[in-house]
Amino acid sequence: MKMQKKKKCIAMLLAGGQGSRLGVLTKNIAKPAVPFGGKYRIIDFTLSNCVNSGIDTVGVLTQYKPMELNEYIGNGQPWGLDRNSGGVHILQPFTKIKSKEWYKGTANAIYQNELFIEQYEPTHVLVLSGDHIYKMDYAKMLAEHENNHADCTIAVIDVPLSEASRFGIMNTREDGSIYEFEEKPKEPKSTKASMGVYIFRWDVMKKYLEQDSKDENSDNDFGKNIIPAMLSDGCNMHAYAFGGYWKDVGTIESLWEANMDLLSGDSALSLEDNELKVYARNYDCPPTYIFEGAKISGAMITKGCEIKGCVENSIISSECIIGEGAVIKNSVLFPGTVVEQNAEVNFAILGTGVHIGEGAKVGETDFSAAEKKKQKITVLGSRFLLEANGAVQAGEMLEAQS
Amino acid sequence: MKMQKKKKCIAMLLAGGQGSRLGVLTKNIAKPAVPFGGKYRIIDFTLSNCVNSGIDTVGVLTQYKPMELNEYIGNGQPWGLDRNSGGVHILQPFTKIKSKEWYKGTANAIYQNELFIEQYEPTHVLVLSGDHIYKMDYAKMLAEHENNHADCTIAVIDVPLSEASRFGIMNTREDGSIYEFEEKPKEPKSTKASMGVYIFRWDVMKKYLEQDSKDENSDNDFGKNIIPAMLSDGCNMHAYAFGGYWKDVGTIESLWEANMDLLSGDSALSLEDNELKVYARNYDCPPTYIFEGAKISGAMITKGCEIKGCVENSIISSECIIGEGAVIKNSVLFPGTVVEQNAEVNFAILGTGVHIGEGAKVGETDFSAAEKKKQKITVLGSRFLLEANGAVQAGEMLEAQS
Amino acid sequence: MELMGIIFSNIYDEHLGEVTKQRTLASLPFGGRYRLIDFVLSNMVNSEITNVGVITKSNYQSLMDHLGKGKEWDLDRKIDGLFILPPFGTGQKTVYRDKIEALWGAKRYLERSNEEYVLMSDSNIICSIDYTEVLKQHILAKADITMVTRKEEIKDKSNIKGIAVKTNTRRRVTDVLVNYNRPGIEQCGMGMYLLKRKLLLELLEEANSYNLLDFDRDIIQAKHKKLKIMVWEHKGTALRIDSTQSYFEANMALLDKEVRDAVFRGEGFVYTKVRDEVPTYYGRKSEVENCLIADGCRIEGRAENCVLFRGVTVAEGAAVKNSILMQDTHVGKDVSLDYIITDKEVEITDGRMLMGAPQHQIIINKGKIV
Amino acid sequence: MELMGIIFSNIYDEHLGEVTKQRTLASLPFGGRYRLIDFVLSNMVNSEITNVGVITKSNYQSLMDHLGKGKEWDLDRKIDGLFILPPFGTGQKTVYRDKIEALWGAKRYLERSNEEYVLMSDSNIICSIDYTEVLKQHILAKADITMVTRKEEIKDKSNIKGIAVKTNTRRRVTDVLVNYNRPGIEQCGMGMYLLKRKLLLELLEEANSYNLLDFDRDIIQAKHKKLKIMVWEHKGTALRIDSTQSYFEANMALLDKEVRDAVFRGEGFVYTKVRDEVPTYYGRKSEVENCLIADGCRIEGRAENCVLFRGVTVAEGAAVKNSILMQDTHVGKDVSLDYIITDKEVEITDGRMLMGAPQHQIIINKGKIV
Repeated sequence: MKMQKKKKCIAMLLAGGQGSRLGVLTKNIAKPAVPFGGKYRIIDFTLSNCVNSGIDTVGVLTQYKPMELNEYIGNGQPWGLDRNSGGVHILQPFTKIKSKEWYKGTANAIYQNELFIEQYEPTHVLVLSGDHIYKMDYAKMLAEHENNHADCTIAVIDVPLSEASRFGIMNTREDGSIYEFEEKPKEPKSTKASMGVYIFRWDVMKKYLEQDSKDENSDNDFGKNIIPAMLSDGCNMHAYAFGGYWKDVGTIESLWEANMDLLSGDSALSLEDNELKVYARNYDCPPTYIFEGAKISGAMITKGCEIKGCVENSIISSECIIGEGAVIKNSVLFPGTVVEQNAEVNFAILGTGVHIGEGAKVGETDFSAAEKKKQKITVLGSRFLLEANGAVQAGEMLEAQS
Repeated sequence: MKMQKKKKCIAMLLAGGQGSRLGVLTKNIAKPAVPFGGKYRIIDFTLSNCVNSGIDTVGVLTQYKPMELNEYIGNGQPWGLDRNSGGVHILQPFTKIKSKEWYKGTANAIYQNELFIEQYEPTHVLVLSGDHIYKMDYAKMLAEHENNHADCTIAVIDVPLSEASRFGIMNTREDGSIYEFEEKPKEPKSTKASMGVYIFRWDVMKKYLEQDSKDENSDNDFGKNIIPAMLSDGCNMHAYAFGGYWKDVGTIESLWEANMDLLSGDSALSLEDNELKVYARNYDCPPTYIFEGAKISGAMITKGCEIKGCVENSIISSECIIGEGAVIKNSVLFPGTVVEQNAEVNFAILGTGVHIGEGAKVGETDFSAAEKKKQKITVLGSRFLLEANGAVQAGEMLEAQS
Repeated sequence: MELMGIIFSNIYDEHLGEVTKQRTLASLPFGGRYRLIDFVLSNMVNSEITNVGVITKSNYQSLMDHLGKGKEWDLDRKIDGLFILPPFGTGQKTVYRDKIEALWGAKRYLERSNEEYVLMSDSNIICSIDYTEVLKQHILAKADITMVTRKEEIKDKSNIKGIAVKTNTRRRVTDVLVNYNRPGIEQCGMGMYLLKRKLLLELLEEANSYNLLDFDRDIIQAKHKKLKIMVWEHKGTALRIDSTQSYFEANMALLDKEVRDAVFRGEGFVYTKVRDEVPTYYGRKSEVENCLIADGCRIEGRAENCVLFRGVTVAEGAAVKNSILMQDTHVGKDVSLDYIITDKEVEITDGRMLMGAPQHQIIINKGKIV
Repeated sequence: MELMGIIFSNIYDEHLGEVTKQRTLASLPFGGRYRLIDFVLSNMVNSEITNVGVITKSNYQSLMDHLGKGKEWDLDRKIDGLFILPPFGTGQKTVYRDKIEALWGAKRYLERSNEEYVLMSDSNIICSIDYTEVLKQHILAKADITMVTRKEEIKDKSNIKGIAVKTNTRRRVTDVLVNYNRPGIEQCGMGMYLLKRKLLLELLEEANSYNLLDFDRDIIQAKHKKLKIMVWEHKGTALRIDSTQSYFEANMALLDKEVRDAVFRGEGFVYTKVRDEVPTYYGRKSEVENCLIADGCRIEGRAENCVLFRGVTVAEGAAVKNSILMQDTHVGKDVSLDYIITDKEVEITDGRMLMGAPQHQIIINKGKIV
């Protein structure tokens, strides 16, 4: 009664983070479900990477506000992951025989789902985070992992030496094998930062997960416990150098920047590139209509919008309405946002369904002054209502009254 | 950004019971996932009823050993429930803002998933149990519910007066409206037993769930709390009389009986009837092969089996192997069971992957003696290995060594 | 489960000329991201119809590509779903000539279906209709056939085989005019009929034995006294596409908010094939006004009064006016276009200037480089 | 993602007579619950091929019904999946005559696919093959074309257009014999070819410009010196169906456990359309020996040396021997059958006696009441 086919490599996507640094944006939804780039959610990038790399079995580990994420992922059809054998599965904690356990660290989350993994008898397990924006062909990494006969391969990206102390740094030998891992070192010895993308041989991983689960002092975390344990045991661990665009969007600043990166003519994250296409759940709405008198410049606007005002250097998600005389600059609008006429928005992220009343002002709207220095990002949580002629100061973060 | 279409009626299936009365059979799987009738699982009947009644949105509430049940339900494709809008969804407990709550009573399980229900804006909610065997067109019940403008309609079945005190009994007026509900009454006033099938108007149900959630003394149970509260408030509640086959398979005895009912020439539960077809997940295996010398009489055998021995008045699930000279009588074999040559099995339920060695005996195998009186059912848990010439006494329940 | 759908994908192809040379009318691109069939198919899905047969005749590869496995319409179902019915269905040796023969080819499919009623529709009318309402009236009126109609102004140049009806005050059809051409406002048929599946099969059986072909003439007109044929009048917006001119005008009509709202925000979503396009990018120097713009475009130049389909690019210095640019049209630098319809994958090279007229748009065929 | 599949559904139809009159060879029922195409399609799916085109010619309604949306083969995919390729694909006006023309009609599909290699196969051979192994050898040997072969005994009565090859010790084809008929054991082609998609397109382009039709003769034979054509020998069981007699024998071969294990328990599951049948019921008086029995049957009588498809009933007192009863055949009381093949939905009325012979089975056509 075997239900599943054997798979060479399956992916386990850690989507459980509370994402508290994104503040009001993750008040009701898990971080991976946060909108990005006009028509995507953050998790679309990782899921699409899997599909584009030929990985058709993905376990999504989640326990924090999974409702909208679950709904968004649904049966996996948007990513072609609605498979009879394999496909995408949401893995929430469940009742064991005696204990009722929530996920502890990242390693524990995977360990609790050992049975899920076992049924596919995978040779390798790819461990991913659900909060990074990047396009990557994991198949190439897997090929290198296999060529090296590695127990574990960790994807790394070159960061400026000045920033290296913010990351987990891999110190490697000439052949790419890792001899040391330092979490946020004060004096980094290399600039190879871990991207949070790991490929493990499943038999090896399983052994370390079991061992780790018995250690009561462990945080049950890959970075803090599993990787160091494997290194100290002399496992064959390699770094895989990734050269493309990669961004952790765990903070408001970085989320805003990653959105703006899409507008810089030659973003390293080429969405249009069909080689590694990014899939997203599709919502059925008509094309966008641009009224007479509208002014749009350097903007990305997706479908279902109606634009009468001025949009500059901004990302507009689906079904937004921008009234006559309204001005949106340097901002990111999540789906269903309405900006009434003559309202002004600058350096802001407006959550899903935010409504900005007529003539209201969000952020530094003395536009000429704002151009001169980098502005703080203003954030309004989903369904926030700003009354007509109201104002929100630059850098504020407000949530809707419930 | 509405993701879902509005639905007139959605179903919430309570699949969470620990099913401890089924003993070793539910050691590793939830009760609704227990095999039945050769190629089904218990839950197939309820899921198929939904589909056959035009209900395409089903939430399955589960927390106890959901792994195999989750895998079995998968994307809902076997029941045609792999829908873009609606479909089947497994609903496990999740982390709320501050508390981490497991489901308490049946009402609490539904209450915790209020948001899931709300997104479909249903007029009615059908509440079902996952451990009953019956074929029913809920559309007829819904039509009556609507005609009566009822707040709640409860399906009832006529039971012999002598047995009525084992059930929840509905006392009704002539027009079918309920004036009293008695849980297992000592002196039953009617023979209308609740089948655990309820249709509620969602707005009314919601009100009572919210109210109930605030009552700390409540068991948060439909039968114990919600129904009595509604009755005492004078809600419009009706009984819907169901005339077909219905069986609660919560005990070993009743599970065995329900299986045997399939073999009685004119079972009220006509599986072959295409009107209300029962769907099940399909496992790809070849047709069954019957060897020369095999003797089969009054048996149901599904695909993938190889039969050399004798099978009488029994249900054989897929991929079972019955060796030469082996005798199976009055028994139910779950999938993948092997009975080696000359072994004998009588009045037994053999779990998934059980292996009975050569010449071994399970249950009362003095067949002529066994015919005379009703036998106790012998049960072997999944993957139980009985060595050659071993014996298991009638009525024993054993589990595999792990 | 009461109502099933039948869609004719090829009727009227010949009236559309170049744009239906390599595709069925049903798969003609429309409104920036749709094909004509999306509207009737979405109406059916939104009316809880889950069993739809699409009758094809020729050139249906593009239609099959568009419909795929029916996923976007939630019709990739285990039970029922979407069925493409190829020609030569029921033992036919030649392709059908008219609607009755087309339905005859789908006889086996009709017989095997379980629904009590059938809603048949052409695919050349853009509107939003809730067929459950039509069914309700049909049952209430105890009608044999209910036809969906709309008060329309008939122009004398109308080149389509139309059907117009007169009714009594209770909406029963009392007279039927086929190929009606006299100018004026009439209750015109919208090519949508609702009737019992069994009745349809009986009518087909009878028509077949007399070798009759034309559903409107040989059934609706010939039998309107014997059968109780009722009218369900659609009072909302509807765009009928029966010529290149009306195709152009229907697209342009979408630039009007009222029409858009009537068509797109009606009884439910309009579903179409998902292309997974990126959002449209508007360059620093772009100037866009009064345009309907799909995802996946890249606009660096000027666009005015246009419908731009998915994946269109307009380079710097280009000016596109009063035009319809289908999927993946590339407009080069300093190009000037006015009253142009480009089919899919057309490339207009740098500096070209093409001008049609309000009553005579220039059509550039699929894949051409101009 | 390296390998795509092409299946020919209609090749050799004419050799099977009555049973392929209303269906393609690919949709011929086989082995109790399968259609012939299930075997090659499952081999492809089990070899991680996720993009399969099925080339059709005529009578393909039953094939479309069987394949549906491809769900059972996990090929109802958003990206790639199963594609039914109707005739008249690439601007053709007539249906194709032979394999090269058939492939020419699928040219657009081949061009749009992304896989580097194509595995083409007929659908008339039952076997279990892992095509990734064929691909591995193909790449290792730097072959232009790899053909799957098997040592077979050629009988002089063989009525199929076969292909046999001679190879050198390194398995390179050195001679090609088309329509080979001389008795003896030869390395025979199994109608499966693996080559680069781009090479296939080039070969088609060339063959088309010379108006060549026959893949075996005009490409494999004609070019075996110029191209490096390698052989991948399948050493396991294979059942070739090229006549009514071989169809009967192949079904009967499944009564042998070794053959069953080779065919069904090979590289992976054999997938087929799910019918949601109930388990088979064996009555109190049933006697069944040496039979392969699908789900959904109801057996009250006697069956010996038979293959019974889904939904077959055998009434009390009936005795069925050495027969193949396809789906939903009903055998009445006291009927006696020997060496009979019934097509789908046949009814044998009470008391009938029908007898064929080992070398001449009687075929009862679909839906007949005898």
